[in-house]
Amino acid sequence: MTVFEKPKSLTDAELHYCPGCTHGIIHRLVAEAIDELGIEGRTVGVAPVGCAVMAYNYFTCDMVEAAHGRAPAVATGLKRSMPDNIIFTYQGDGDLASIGMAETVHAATRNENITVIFVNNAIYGMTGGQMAPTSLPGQVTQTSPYGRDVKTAGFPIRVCEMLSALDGPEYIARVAVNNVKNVKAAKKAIEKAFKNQVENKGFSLIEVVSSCPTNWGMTPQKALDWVESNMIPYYPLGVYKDRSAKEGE
Amino acid sequence: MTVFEKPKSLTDAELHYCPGCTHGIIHRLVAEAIDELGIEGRTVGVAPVGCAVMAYNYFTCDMVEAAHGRAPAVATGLKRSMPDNIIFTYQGDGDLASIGMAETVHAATRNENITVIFVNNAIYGMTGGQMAPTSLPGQVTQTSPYGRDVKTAGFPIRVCEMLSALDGPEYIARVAVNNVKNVKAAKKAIEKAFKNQVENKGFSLIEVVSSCPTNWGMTPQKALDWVESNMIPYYPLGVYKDRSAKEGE
Amino acid sequence: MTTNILLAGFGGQGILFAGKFLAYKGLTEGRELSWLPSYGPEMRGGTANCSVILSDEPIGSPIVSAPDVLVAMNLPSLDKYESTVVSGGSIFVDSTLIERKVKRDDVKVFYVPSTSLAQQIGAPTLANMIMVGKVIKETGAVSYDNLEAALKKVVSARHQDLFDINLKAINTGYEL
Amino acid sequence: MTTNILLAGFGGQGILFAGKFLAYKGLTEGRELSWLPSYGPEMRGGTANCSVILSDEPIGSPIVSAPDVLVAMNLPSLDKYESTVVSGGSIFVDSTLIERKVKRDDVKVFYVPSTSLAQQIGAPTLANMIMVGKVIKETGAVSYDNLEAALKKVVSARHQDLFDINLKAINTGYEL
Amino acid sequence: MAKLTFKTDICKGCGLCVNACPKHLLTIAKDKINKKGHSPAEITDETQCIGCAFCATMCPDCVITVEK
Amino acid sequence: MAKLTFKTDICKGCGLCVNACPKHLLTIAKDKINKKGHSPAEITDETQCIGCAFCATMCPDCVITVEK
Amino acid sequence: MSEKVLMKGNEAIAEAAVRAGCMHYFGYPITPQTELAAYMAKRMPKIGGTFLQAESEIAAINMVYGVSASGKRVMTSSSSPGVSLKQEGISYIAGADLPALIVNVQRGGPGLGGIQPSQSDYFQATKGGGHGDYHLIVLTPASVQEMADLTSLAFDLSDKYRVPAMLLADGTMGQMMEPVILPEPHESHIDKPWAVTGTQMKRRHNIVNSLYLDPAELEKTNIERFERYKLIEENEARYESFMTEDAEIVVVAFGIAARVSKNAVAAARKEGIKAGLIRPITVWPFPKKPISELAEKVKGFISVELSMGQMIEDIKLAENCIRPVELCFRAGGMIPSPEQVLDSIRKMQGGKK
Amino acid sequence: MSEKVLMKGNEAIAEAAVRAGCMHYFGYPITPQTELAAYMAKRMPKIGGTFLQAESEIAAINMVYGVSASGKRVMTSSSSPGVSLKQEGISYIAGADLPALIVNVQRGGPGLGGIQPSQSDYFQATKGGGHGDYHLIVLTPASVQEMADLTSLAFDLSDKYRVPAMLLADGTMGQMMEPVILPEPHESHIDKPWAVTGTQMKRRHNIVNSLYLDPAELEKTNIERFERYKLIEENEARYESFMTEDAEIVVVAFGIAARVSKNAVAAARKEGIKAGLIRPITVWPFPKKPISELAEKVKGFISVELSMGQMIEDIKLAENCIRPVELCFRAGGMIPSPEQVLDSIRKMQGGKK
Ligand SMILES: Cc1ncc(C[n+]2csc(CCOP(=O)(O)OP(=O)(O)O)c2C)c(N)n1
Ligand SMILES: Cc1ncc(C[n+]2csc(CCOP(=O)(O)OP(=O)(O)O)c2C)c(N)n1
Ligand code: SF4
Ligand code: SF4
Ligand code: SF4
Ligand code: SF4
Ligand code: SF4
Ligand code: SF4
Ligand SMILES: [Mg+2]
Ligand SMILES: [Mg+2]
Repeated sequence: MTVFEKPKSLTDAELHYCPGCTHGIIHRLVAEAIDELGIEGRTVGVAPVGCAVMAYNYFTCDMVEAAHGRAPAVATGLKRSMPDNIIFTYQGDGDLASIGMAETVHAATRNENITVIFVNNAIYGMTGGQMAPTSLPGQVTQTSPYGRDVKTAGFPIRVCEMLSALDGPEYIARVAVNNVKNVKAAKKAIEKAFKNQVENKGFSLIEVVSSCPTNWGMTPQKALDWVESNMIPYYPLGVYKDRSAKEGE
Repeated sequence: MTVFEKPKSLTDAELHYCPGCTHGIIHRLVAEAIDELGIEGRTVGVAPVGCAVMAYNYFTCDMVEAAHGRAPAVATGLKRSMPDNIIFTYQGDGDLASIGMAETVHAATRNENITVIFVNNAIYGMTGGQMAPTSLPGQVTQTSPYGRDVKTAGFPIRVCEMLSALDGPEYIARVAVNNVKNVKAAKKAIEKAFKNQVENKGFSLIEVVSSCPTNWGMTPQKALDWVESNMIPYYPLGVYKDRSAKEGE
Repeated sequence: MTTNILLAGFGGQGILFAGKFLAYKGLTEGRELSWLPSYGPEMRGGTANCSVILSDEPIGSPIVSAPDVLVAMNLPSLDKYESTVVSGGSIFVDSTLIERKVKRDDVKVFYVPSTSLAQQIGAPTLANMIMVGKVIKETGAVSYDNLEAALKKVVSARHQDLFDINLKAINTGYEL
Repeated sequence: MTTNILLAGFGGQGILFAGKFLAYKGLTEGRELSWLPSYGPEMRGGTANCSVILSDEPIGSPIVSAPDVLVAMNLPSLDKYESTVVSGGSIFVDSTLIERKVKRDDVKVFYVPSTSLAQQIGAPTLANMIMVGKVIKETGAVSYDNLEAALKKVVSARHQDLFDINLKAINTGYEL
Repeated sequence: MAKLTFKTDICKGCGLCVNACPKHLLTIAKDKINKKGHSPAEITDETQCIGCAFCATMCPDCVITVEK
Repeated sequence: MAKLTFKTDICKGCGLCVNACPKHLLTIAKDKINKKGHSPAEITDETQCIGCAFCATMCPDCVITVEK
Repeated sequence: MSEKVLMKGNEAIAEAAVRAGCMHYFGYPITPQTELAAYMAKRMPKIGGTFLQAESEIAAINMVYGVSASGKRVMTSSSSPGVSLKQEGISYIAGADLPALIVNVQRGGPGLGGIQPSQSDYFQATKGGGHGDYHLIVLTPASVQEMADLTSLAFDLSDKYRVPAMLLADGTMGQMMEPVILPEPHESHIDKPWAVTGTQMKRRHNIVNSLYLDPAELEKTNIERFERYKLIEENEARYESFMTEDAEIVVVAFGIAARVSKNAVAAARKEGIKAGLIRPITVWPFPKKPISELAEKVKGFISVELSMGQMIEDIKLAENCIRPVELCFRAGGMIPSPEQVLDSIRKMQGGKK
Repeated sequence: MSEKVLMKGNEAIAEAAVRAGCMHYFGYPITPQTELAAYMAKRMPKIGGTFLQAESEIAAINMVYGVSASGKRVMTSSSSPGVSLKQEGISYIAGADLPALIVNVQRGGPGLGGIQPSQSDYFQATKGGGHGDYHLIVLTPASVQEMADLTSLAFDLSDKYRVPAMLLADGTMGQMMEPVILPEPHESHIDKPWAVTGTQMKRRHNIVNSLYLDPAELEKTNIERFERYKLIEENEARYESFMTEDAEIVVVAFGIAARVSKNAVAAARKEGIKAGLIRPITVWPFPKKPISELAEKVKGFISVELSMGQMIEDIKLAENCIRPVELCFRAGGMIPSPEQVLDSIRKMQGGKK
């Protein structure tokens, strides 16, 4: 009996990510959710601009490549024109929380019936390691060479906390993929985020705290350890909003 | 003895606003704050695109007219190049919470040392009464002719609540100008928002719940009554964040 | 025949509406026509004006810069446009609101106390339509027949209750 | 004299750094020069290459499409660029990583087991600099004198501890 | 008794001052019209005015100056 | 005993599987190199494998298939 | 055939779009095109279509991108500053070979400028305001009837060539009312096998994309696209010719400028001056042929524009700089009068430059 | 004079900007110009200047607007898609008559395109990618030395004329290293009485604005601005001329295309073909004069571009369509080889078109 294999919703293309980059794990979790719900044939994914830009090559469902930060708007267009399809976006922290902040907040407040996978690796991976809106205070990056100084560069944005203050969104949760336990919890959350859409519940966003060994300048495992010791304390895991659950109470 | 007169920081230009438009009251409160703090000579204001676009004609301090939604970015530029000057923006709900959402959130998270006056009249005044991000559920506007349907047009954004979830900002409060008592409270809050900047405390935003008799299709007084009966219940007045006060506790 | 009409006054006086009525009247007569408003930011006050051209031939520019017919509903409008009227043209003046006389003597002038007339007939906001009635009578820009068809189109479905009073106002002007 | 050099290999092999050293060497010699990397998204892996031109005259295009000197640090690079080398030019092959031989016979070929040599001298990441040493020796593209001055500039201030080992690697190549 | 001065020219007749006056002393002069086409506010009985400036506080156009 | 299959060609030698294995059965084969230039992961003693798939769960590149 | 109705230009676009099967509208308010969105806000909910006031022009154009990727007809509208904000999105749509309609009811610029009619976004529309090599099919209506007709045409051409189309109107065209016969409802019959409608497990996944990390591949897509552009240039250039048969002086103008110029040409003829008018209906592709043909026989051309002079460059390129091309312009929201145009005609008639 | 140092083009811009007294930098990361921001991130904090990674290109350009309004030198940099996003902001800066430097290190487009060098934003830069009538002073460096020198010049010209300047480079220029002599530190000595520095209660308030609701006034500001543009066209067009004295075939190219073309011209000369090169250093104002003068005596021109052909239009307009202008191009991030250019030269030499 097969205990574990590559999900069907991933193509055979080799991932272009760096060794140990957690984008690969997150891709797999998304594909597993699609498989589990049996929605591959009606799913359309939206790739961001960021390291995951070529995600369109990796999912077997139809894919659209969006402009930097605009995936929620593109997804809105797709969903409004095909309400029976399942639309997800896959976005980095620069994409979703910096240039795309307005699109994110407004898709959330509209409770747009889409699923957003938000990969928070506290850095701009693709462009070579600049400061992200989620880079930690003191974090050294290409554009914060003396460490992020919150006085001039501002405080990191906790996206889940902020979006949960809106009336709109259905489901907001933060997970991590730095160890087996967290990966399993992440899988559940991602599945729920897709299931919500199938059930027409509205906007679900899963923030996945992840790593960028290359631009953090660490080995893959060290990077996961840093997720545990530095990222998760600043970005506590958990469900931040679950409207239906509340209503059900 | 003069009990009440026009503040010195207002020019003699006649306001172009509609009869009974509360923009006039709010202008006056800003000018009073500038007078009170004696900062006219070093203040630079940033006008939005919205009914208040010509605010640059009304304040005696130096003024800059910003692109729609970008006042916080313009103010950031001004403040960074002239840290000893006092920089304020004056923005409508469309300007600040729709097209300018990213600039607002990021100026807030940077705790940019500026003062933001946010006029929430639940409508796009200047362009003739379209739905604003703050238009109430069911509110009839030019672009929600059957009443704002939260299912398709989304939920109103409560800006103070949302921004308060960020670590960055110093002071976030909501006031109204629909009656004498509220105007007096608004005045205090606006003064504090400027004083914070003088004391280098950082980002202060005052949301002023106000009216648009013209596009709401009401007499000026009816509009103020509607503020009381419909707006304030949805947008509760109060201080949402006051970091220094907290630290002081 | 081509009639170039310019209607001008304060915002709120129903200038655009009056123009629209003339346009719809032209439409029901199967004529060529154009209607062009001045437009601005929504803030109240200021002036409003509107160009209406009615013609039996295709219309070139929809902008009336040399009107055959000027309807002036306030003083600034008369001041601004009096000189632009073609020689031999007509000027309709709301004599309730405009105290001065037209200075030119190469044009026909009609002084209509439309604002007080409107109050008299119980339709204080319809000075504009009284003017329209007078314009129809004096210029023949559109015909008097079958006003109802045009009025029905221009009074929006939700306000058909206003139909009769508008008709009354037009007739008041026409019968002056 | 103008020498057009193309260095090519995997990302991570220090291709750009090797090119930079040659460029700085040219700078300290007061020569005209250009250095142009291939660049891509930051994701690891894939190929990296870099054009270096050293000349006594102003340089036109900084792109080396017909190299006088090719340094090939992996097989895909040799496959891709072997045919572009000018007749009479030189090809330097990392013979640890590339098993095949150069097919052309109108070029000088130098097989340098630089990756194993690098491991032997305790500088596993400096196969690139061993190659540089060999290139200097065989082509005279830059002179051997005063290597230190150039090396100081290219090894960043924070890593001057790496100075000696780099020098050693170059010399290892030079002395082969 | 307080003294009220109206910049009648720039009054827009919005009536907010009228509603704000706790003594009901203000009214819109329907029979007057200023050069901008508005009927301006005026005080009916200045002797009763307590100088609270509520009217001025609510006036969007800084029409009213209050002296005591 | 479980059966592990490695798509060695696409392994990037990141070592995340190595760390994930509760039984410490995995290692990076430093002496091997795949066509992408990476030293791939391999299992040292398959008999000890409990088939928990922790290794596969942490593998970003879906290199490992686990059968029981 | 439907009866004549009286509509604002902005509304005529909206209704024509609906009749062309466009069930999805995204926009952000801006003068002088608000009536278009207002019309859609009323109409779309009644027919099960989408009207969505986006959070910004940028969001709107990217929503358009999304709908178009799904194979449906879709549009957005704005005015000058808002269209500037859409430039990245437009470039993406062009780069992904998606059809779409973008309406620009132009106002005076630069910057916030003013809200009066203008044609000063001509360069932006025709030369590519966004980055990279691409073109839009740019249609310039000169009547409310054309606001409707060219909207239909724009959807058809855009679908046919997989090239985004722009309706480049000015504030006057948007605000004026004229009688209009609305086009009959018609849908596209063009197959869109590339659309991302879900694989339904029946085909390999479709990808809508404009990224090509291999420059040779990117070059190939560019060259292929320019071959389509060439076809469009050959087949889709449209214009109206008015009294040009024997003309010695040819005015070239579009939109409201053409309306004004027609008056001027008629007036010139009355004075015995042989004037004529070429009115481009498409400004990309620019109607080069009639202009280059006329160049052989006329004295010169006059470019009448509501700008500081932009189309004049295309006229010169079209007529191969054989004859003088004079500029007759107003800017910043002003509109030339027929007299001003007539003066330019007289001047050219009088002095040989 | 400072010594020669080896720098990447992107870094040379940054250092030259600092030396020109630019203490404020705002940008958003994008390849292939990231080194510029990285350099500023290190440098600015040390000298008390501002380095701020803005939340987006739009925020960055509007921050630039703010600093410039205060009278200080300021810059931003980006690459093609990011520059498209800045178009509204650029139009505002132009409309408010503010000086500023915008750097575009171009990559292939349209859309996300690729990250390899390109010159396909030529139209956007020179004709106005934003709305309304306006121009930027557009400088096109062809060496790392010029990346530095033209940065200095850009600040000076921009202050002098109150017209925003753009440095239009391509990825190659940004990424390559060459020896460079950095300009000496120098500040602007131009008075900015219009700046909003606070009235200090000593003067009437200054207003920085681009809104003119009265179209006549807006027209006036446009016409006044175009008078300044005319001065710039007369005085600031710059170019390099290489072997054109006796040339029969003149290649026109800028940036990396000019470097490649120089090789080709030299090679052509070796074959006995009288080739020459005009290298525009400013593309707005375009160096019309040398081209129109050469047109009298040459056989033809060849426009060498990293695009599908954009500058070619300006060449035709400059030489009044007197001689044939052929296009020699690569697109999408590809770069023409000297051989390709030489082939074009040979072809023109051989066949009289
Ligand atoms: C408009 C625009 N601005 C900037 C870029 C350059 N860019 C590409 S990816 C990226 C950020 C990537 O960071 P993130 O979203 O966090 O994704 P990651 O690579 O970390 O997964 C940027 C700024 C672009 N392509 N387009
Ligand atoms: C980029 C851009 N988009 C749209 C507009 C049109 N516009 C002008 S004001 C405005 C909204 C005004 O609403 P708000 O900000 O709420 O201010 P208010 O008028 O209600 O005070 C809009 C959309 C513009 N000028 N620029
Ligand atoms: S750069 Fe970082 S985020 Fe991008 S693929 Fe590499 S490790 Fe992953
Ligand atoms: S439209 Fe509304 S917000 Fe604007 S001036 Fe009039 S009342 Fe005030
Ligand atoms: S000051 Fe007070 S009492 Fe006097 S009129 Fe005003 S509101 Fe009334
Ligand atoms: S509140 Fe002011 S503007 Fe309004 S009526 Fe009273 S005095 Fe006049
Ligand atoms: S399945 Fe479990 S026990 Fe077996 S190798 Fe993988 S992690 Fe180790
Ligand atoms: S986790 Fe996967 S890619 Fe990494 S070493 Fe193990 S098998 Fe290889
Ligand atoms: Mg990231
Ligand atoms: Mg508002």
